[in-house]
Amino acid sequence: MQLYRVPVQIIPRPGILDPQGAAVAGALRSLGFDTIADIRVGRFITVDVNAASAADATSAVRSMCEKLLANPVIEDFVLEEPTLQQGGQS
Amino acid sequence: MQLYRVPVQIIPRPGILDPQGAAVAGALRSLGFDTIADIRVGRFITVDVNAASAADATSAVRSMCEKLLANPVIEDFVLEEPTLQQGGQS
Amino acid sequence: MSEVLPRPGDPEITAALVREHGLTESEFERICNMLGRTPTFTELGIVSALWNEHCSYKHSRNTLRTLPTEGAAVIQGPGENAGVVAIGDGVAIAFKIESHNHPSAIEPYQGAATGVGGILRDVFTMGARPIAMLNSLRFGSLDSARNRYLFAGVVKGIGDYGNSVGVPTVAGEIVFDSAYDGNPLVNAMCVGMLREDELIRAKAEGVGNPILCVGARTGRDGIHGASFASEDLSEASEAKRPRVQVGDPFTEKLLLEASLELIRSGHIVAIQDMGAAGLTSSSAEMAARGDVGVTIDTSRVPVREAGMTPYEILLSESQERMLVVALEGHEQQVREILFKWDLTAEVIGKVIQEPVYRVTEGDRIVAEFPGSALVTECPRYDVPAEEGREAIARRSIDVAATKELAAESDPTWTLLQLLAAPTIASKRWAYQQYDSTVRTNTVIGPGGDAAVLRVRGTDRAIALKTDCNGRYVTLDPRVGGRIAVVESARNVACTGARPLAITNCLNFGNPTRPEIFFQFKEAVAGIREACIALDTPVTGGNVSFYNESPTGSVHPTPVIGMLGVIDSLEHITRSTFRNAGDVIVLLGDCTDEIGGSEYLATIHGAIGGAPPACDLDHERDLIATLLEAIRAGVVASAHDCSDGGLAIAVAECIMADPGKMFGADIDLGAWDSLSLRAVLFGEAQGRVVISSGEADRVLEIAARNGVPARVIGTVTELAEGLTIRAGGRVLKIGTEQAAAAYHEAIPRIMDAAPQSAAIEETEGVKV
Amino acid sequence: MKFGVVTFPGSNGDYDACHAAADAIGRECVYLWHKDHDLKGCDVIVLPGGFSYGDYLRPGAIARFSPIMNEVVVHAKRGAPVLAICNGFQVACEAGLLPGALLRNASLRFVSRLVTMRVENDSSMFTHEYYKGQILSVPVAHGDGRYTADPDVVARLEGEGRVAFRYSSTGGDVSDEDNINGSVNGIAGIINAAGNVLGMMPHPERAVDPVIGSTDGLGVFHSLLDGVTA
Ligand SMILES: Nc1ncnc2c1ncn2[C@@H]1O[C@H](COP(=O)(O)OP(=O)(O)O)[C@@H](O)[C@H]1O
Ligand SMILES: [Mg+2]
Repeated sequence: MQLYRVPVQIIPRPGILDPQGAAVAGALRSLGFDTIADIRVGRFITVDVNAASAADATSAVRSMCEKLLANPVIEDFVLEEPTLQQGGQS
Repeated sequence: MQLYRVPVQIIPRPGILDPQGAAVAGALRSLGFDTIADIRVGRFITVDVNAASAADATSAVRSMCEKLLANPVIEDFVLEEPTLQQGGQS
Repeated sequence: MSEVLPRPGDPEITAALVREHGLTESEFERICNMLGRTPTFTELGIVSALWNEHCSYKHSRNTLRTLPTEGAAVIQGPGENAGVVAIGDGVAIAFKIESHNHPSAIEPYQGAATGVGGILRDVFTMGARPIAMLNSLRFGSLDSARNRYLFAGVVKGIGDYGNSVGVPTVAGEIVFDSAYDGNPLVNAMCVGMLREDELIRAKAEGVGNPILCVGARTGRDGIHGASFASEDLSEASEAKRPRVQVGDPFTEKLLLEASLELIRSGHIVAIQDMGAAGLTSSSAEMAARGDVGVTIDTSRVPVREAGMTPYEILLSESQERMLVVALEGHEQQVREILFKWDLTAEVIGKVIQEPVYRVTEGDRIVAEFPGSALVTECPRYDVPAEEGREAIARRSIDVAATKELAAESDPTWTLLQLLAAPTIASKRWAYQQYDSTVRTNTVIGPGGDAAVLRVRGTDRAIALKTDCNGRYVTLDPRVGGRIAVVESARNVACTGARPLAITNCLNFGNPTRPEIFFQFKEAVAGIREACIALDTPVTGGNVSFYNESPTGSVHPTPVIGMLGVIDSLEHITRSTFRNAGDVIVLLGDCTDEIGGSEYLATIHGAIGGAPPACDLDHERDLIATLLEAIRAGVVASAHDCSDGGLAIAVAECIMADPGKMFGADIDLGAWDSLSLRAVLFGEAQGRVVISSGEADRVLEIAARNGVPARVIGTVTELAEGLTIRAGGRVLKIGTEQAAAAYHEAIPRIMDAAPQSAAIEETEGVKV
Repeated sequence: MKFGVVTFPGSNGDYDACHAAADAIGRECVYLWHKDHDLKGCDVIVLPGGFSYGDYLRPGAIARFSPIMNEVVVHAKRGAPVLAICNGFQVACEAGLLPGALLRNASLRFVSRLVTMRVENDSSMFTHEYYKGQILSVPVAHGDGRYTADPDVVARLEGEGRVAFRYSSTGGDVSDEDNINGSVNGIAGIINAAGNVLGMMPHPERAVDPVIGSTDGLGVFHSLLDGVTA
């Protein structure tokens, strides 16, 4: 077993209102960042998980997302590549 | 000018207590995901910005992070690679 | 006038499409007759939205008409966004309750949040500043992870939205019963205050006046949400998830401030929120109320997404939007007020002479209906009503014969079970998530019999409470309907308030089933009788049908939202005991009834027997007695006797306020001829537990009003605990032990099971 | 002495703060609009409770860039009093008027209730009407009140007596049980190094009138009255 870190991006589904993103975009524009076209705000979760392989780590985290981490009613999720961490169980 | 999407990860600084991460980890463990070592919950922001180049897009978003998007007292931020989007101004 | 032609790309109008829009064949014929042609796709969408149950009240209107709606205090009865009553000194109160059951079943957090947002808008569009929120919630048993998830999500959704807008949530009720598995009830009530001369109505007027769309942009949220609210919950609803609307309390707060400023500015003639069926229903209703024509250009509506069709723009249920009719020539002033609050306002149409409801997309007419036919031609149905056999069978169960469990030989055991039953136990876990003190008017917040808010600038206060016992309504809808009203009235009276008027939210199953429609008609009849007896007219409300899940219909649950007035701050009375040494008096009488009780449900898992009788004359006299005694200054505390009966009521009096606990020594020997469990845990109506330093005066006032009253004990110090002597037995329990059972029951369930609690506490996460 | 209460978009405690100043201690109070650049000659600035900008991103993060905040910072630098309550405390931290940050409550739940807190500093311009160790009952209502700062910052706050209030039992004991949001050392309120900015999560402006339950917040306002000359 190795310790992998799997980063997860969770973002509001397209078409779902993102009031937070809109407020942040407005604030940045009024600070002079007028090149902003759009901002969406979601959650970023890093899951450190023990697994036999990177593929296993990814599939475990995918099922965590489906089960708990993302709310399929309003959110989509994307898994990033796992990275091997120090200090996994052997 | 092109439209770039710059994804930003914002994560609690090491040493800052993350009760949300702890709660999610506990919940997942009790759902049977017992290989979890640790979970941290942060924010994921996608910034769509008009810029002359990917490097410009990155540097604009970096200064947005320094100014507003992240609070250095409690958070670190990481910029991901910009990706070119459809529909930028020309 | 040019012709209305199908829009390129519109689907063909087929029988299947008509059915998908929830319209029957005969309704479709009605539309064709009204138009003299086949409707376009856009028109079909409009009618389907307006004629679905949620907007049209087609199954309920005739029954609702029987409710008493007039009274000296009523300034605005049903028919507007909210009812309005005068409370004296030129101050008026606007209030209304509304359901958001189906959205909350799918996405509890957003469903509850947007429910709060909608009812807030209904109140501030009357020109009233929202001053308090209440709610009435029903969930299945907390044994299920799904129900815990729904409960946690709904509570957080209510809290986050109301807290952010800055309106205190001050009272409510929460009941857990497996009848609500799969179909929770989420009813939110908003109360606002205005000066009588600030009232504004949602009535389009003045040919040439511009119509503006104000607030948030329109997206594809919740298209067909209204027809969705009128369907049984089923597997199919799961697939409808993208219809979920997301609330934005921040925009709501800006909209609230901007709207009140706009109304006071004199630049507008009408304002209405875009709630169910969005732009369609708000514009059609405003036009019908004013008996004028309107024309709306969908291409001028500010949208959030590119490529939205008129159909989508008309039916979108994007939140935090308003429709405003301004005075011609005042558009700029209107815009300026909205800009100040960082909101937009676009002119999207106008009031016209021609009696039509017309929608254009630029120059192209995409929908047109004659006059106010859309609203007036809406079908009304009188469907068959017949009591269900199951209900009759349940009511006929001889519950007095229910065998006692061995453990019940110690009534202390039973008391502890009931104190920890989630329906009875303290709801602090939930209401601590609600800001109940913002705006600094809350004299009595959540946890009392009713909430009390002072009215600044006067010596008055108002009292508020929502109530309903759905179990009683299941067993006998007429009696249950009456009890919902009298219980809410007793609750406000216990704080010293004269019950003034009600709003109601009628949550029922599928009305086309005769046994459901029977429940509906009978419950409304019961409400009517009680409202007449107590002189508390109905100023508005909401009907939610189709509350069913695969396991059956919910308990019929006609929730009453009661408003009362306290004429002097001095008369505000709390429910828990105040002083050791005070004498405890029971107003009203014990009976042998245990039908429909929480005792039967919790201890025996049974729902049966007849609910307790409800004597309306007695209830009226009881309230008169209570108020007279309170005004005479001889009542230290007053607590309504309801779920769990007299033993629970007394236990609550000693420990519901953790900061001020007492003991009590009670003797119920006067009722030794009745069954012990009925005396302790029966839910006989018309009873109030009072503590007083001048019990003789209380007894004298009761006697004069013809209300039975009896001294049943004394308030003692905390260390003495609770002793109740009854039926030759002695129930004895430490106050702190009772308090622990009562206060820790729900936290124990929600927090101590780490898996569920953690899952539910994490924002927007689904089990 | 004149009070000015800032109204940010999403503020909802502005009204209560103004009422406290006007009704409870009878001082003039005006609202200051977030887009303005003028403090209208106010002596005491209140950053009120609420959800400025919806608390989006982080509570207080967007509000600190409001135009009026430039003036508030100048006012504070001059040594004039700023009372930052609840969301105002969050804004003040984001704006650098106070050290540290306020994070999501450890319970992950919003908490609205009457709390007891112990007075730790009885000599500041905000607290000299209280005595050290006094127990106050004051309402809280927040979801993000967990005060956090680097250990050396916390050590300095403690060492310099700049912790104004600490959550405690009714008997004055400080324990995890009474720490309603998980703040470091149970900190409920802090004062800046110059002593003229107080940030606190509990709401003193909601505890100024017996009819609504407590008058224990009055001391903050009375202290300001005695300590500052207009
Ligand atoms: N149960 C009820 N009792 C009395 N009036 C009711 C009831 N249900 C609905 N009404 C009234 O019918 C009118 C129509 O309600 P409506 O405004 O269409 O509902 P919504 O709040 O969904 O927009 C309102 O004035 C409302 O107060
Ligand atoms: Mg309405």
